[in-house]
Amino acid sequence: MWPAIILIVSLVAIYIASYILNKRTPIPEECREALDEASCSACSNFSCSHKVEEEE
Amino acid sequence: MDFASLGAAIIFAMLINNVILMQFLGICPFLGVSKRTSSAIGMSGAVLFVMVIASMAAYLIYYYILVPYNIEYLQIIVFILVIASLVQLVEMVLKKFSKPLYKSLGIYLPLITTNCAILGVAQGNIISDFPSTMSVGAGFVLASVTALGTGLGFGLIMFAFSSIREKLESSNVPESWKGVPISLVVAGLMSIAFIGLVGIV
Amino acid sequence: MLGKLKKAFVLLIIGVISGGSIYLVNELTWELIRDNQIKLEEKQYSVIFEDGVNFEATVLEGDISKKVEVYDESLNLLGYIFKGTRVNNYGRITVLVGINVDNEIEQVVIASTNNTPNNVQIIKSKYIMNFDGQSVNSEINYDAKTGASYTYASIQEVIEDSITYYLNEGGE
Amino acid sequence: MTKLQNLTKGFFKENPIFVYLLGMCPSLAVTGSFETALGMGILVVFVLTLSNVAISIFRNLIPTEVRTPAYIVIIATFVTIVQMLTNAFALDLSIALGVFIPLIVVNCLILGRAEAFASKNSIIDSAIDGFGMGLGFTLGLVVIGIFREFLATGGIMYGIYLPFFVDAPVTLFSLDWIINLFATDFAITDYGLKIFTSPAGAFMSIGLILSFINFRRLRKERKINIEKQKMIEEKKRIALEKKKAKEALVKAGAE
Repeated sequence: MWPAIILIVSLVAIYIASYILNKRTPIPEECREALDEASCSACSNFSCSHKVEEEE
Repeated sequence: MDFASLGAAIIFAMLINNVILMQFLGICPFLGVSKRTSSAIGMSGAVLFVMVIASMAAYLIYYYILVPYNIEYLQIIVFILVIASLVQLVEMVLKKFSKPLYKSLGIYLPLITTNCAILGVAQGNIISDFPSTMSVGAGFVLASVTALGTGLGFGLIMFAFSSIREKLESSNVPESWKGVPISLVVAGLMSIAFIGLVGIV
Repeated sequence: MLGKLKKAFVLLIIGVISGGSIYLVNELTWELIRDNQIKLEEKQYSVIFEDGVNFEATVLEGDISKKVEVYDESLNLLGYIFKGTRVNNYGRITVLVGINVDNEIEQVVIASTNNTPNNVQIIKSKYIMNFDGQSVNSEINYDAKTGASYTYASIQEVIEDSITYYLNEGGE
Repeated sequence: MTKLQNLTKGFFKENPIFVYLLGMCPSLAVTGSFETALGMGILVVFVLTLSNVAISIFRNLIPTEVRTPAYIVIIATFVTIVQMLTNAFALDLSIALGVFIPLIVVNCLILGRAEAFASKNSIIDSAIDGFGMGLGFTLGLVVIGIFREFLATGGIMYGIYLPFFVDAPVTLFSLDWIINLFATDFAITDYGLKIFTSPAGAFMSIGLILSFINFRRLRKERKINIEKQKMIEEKKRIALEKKKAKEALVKAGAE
């Protein structure tokens, strides 16, 4: 039981750490226009970090 | 694993067992990001990159962590977490160190955590009846080569499909077929064409 | 700081709950899953030997991964089934070869594969039954009878391995 | 929105497959027969309801900035559990669906409902929403599955992959008996359009169904437009008549 829980907890920690680090890294100024091209449409809508950034 | 059989594996994964037209993986970007050729190419570049890295990582984690501890049943949750964190890390690195690369590929990265092609290929490389005659190292090479071929196949179809779709925009399609329905029929015709490639390797 | 600790604690709890619940469900179901898989394999064995009821499987090392002795209801030996897996350019393929006590190939069955479904379908419907009834004592002429150019080399390899194993060890 | 509306909105008005085009990968891949489509739909109903409930329970505890990772962990847990249960109780279905059971994790419908509904609503409402949306998804899959299986074999079978309620596979519906009124020894399966079992047929049948839905929608819109046009013209005519009458009255008054 313990290997399972330790593995999942550590992977979740890695994921969340990388998620937060990625969010704190600002998008380069000159790339902002290009973001519109990759519009968060259809299915990808929900995990799209561009959209989240616009919301907050 | 000799060079010829690796080449055959790439061609097989790319053309014959094509990820979109034969395995139905990655349909969302196929329909969603294929309106312009430029964005289709950017998307397929991002998918290819992440697919190869994610397949390698998933394979290594499976055979060096999950199998020794007898916790193979965790593979779904482990794979999705590995893929999701890889996507975040790659995006962060591109943002920080390579602006041109971020501009062309990076902007599509957030869209591909939920791309089933990547998880599908990582899962497909691990199946239960792994032959005892094949070493883990050779399996690793085969897995990464398969991922490379699959990514190339994805790019090929995305490019062809987006080119056709650009032409479709200006053609006279009945009102009720406009948009997705006619695109799906085009995809069906492409799929028929690809059935003809069975048996070339 | 306290807020951050609280968030970390919540995420830790979620991780622990998910790991623990997956572990528990696995504990509850793994025996059922194993039984199911054995049943599924026995179903394939009884496709090869229609009268086969009792199966005694032995796990082997090497090219042939499993040997199964097949008995009918009154415990008469009907024959042997050999299982082998190959990796080819198309993926992986697992083949079952049945050899009966009259030294003939009873039947060849594709147990599982991730090869192109269309290819496998063609082989299943047209070519694989050509192996049936061939004697294993003499050399098998694959090209003339079995349309070797249509069958995978992998299937032939497994059949050859099975025959070699059968002739050397006599199935024992 | 009442609870009933919440339950039924996924069937037609907000159908995940036909209206939002969510979860296209499974709706192309597992709809080769009615039964696999139904099985996949049932699994999605399970995962969606359970994950919606779990996320709704945790909704005030999960920090907003890391909600996507938390949702993914929760959904993946339920998918793993559902896969184990399928392996244990319906192995044939599990083999038929193959890699598409693990791929429920990345089905955008589930993450989408978690983010759009379960993270903001109470437990009971989220459960109803998950169940209703799952049923809508199942309905879409089953429609495509019946369409494809009927065109490919001329009938609908049940009992091959889902070993519940029947001992042996049964034909639910077949064209055989109609044709056998006129001819003997006729098997419709020999004349099926085999292309509809293949990938090409999958794309085309969804294209056909979507275009049919579009056609219905457009015709309805056109009808409404014509009605509106008529109403506007009617109003204009009445207004004009009134104006004329008024003018006539004014004229008469002046004289």
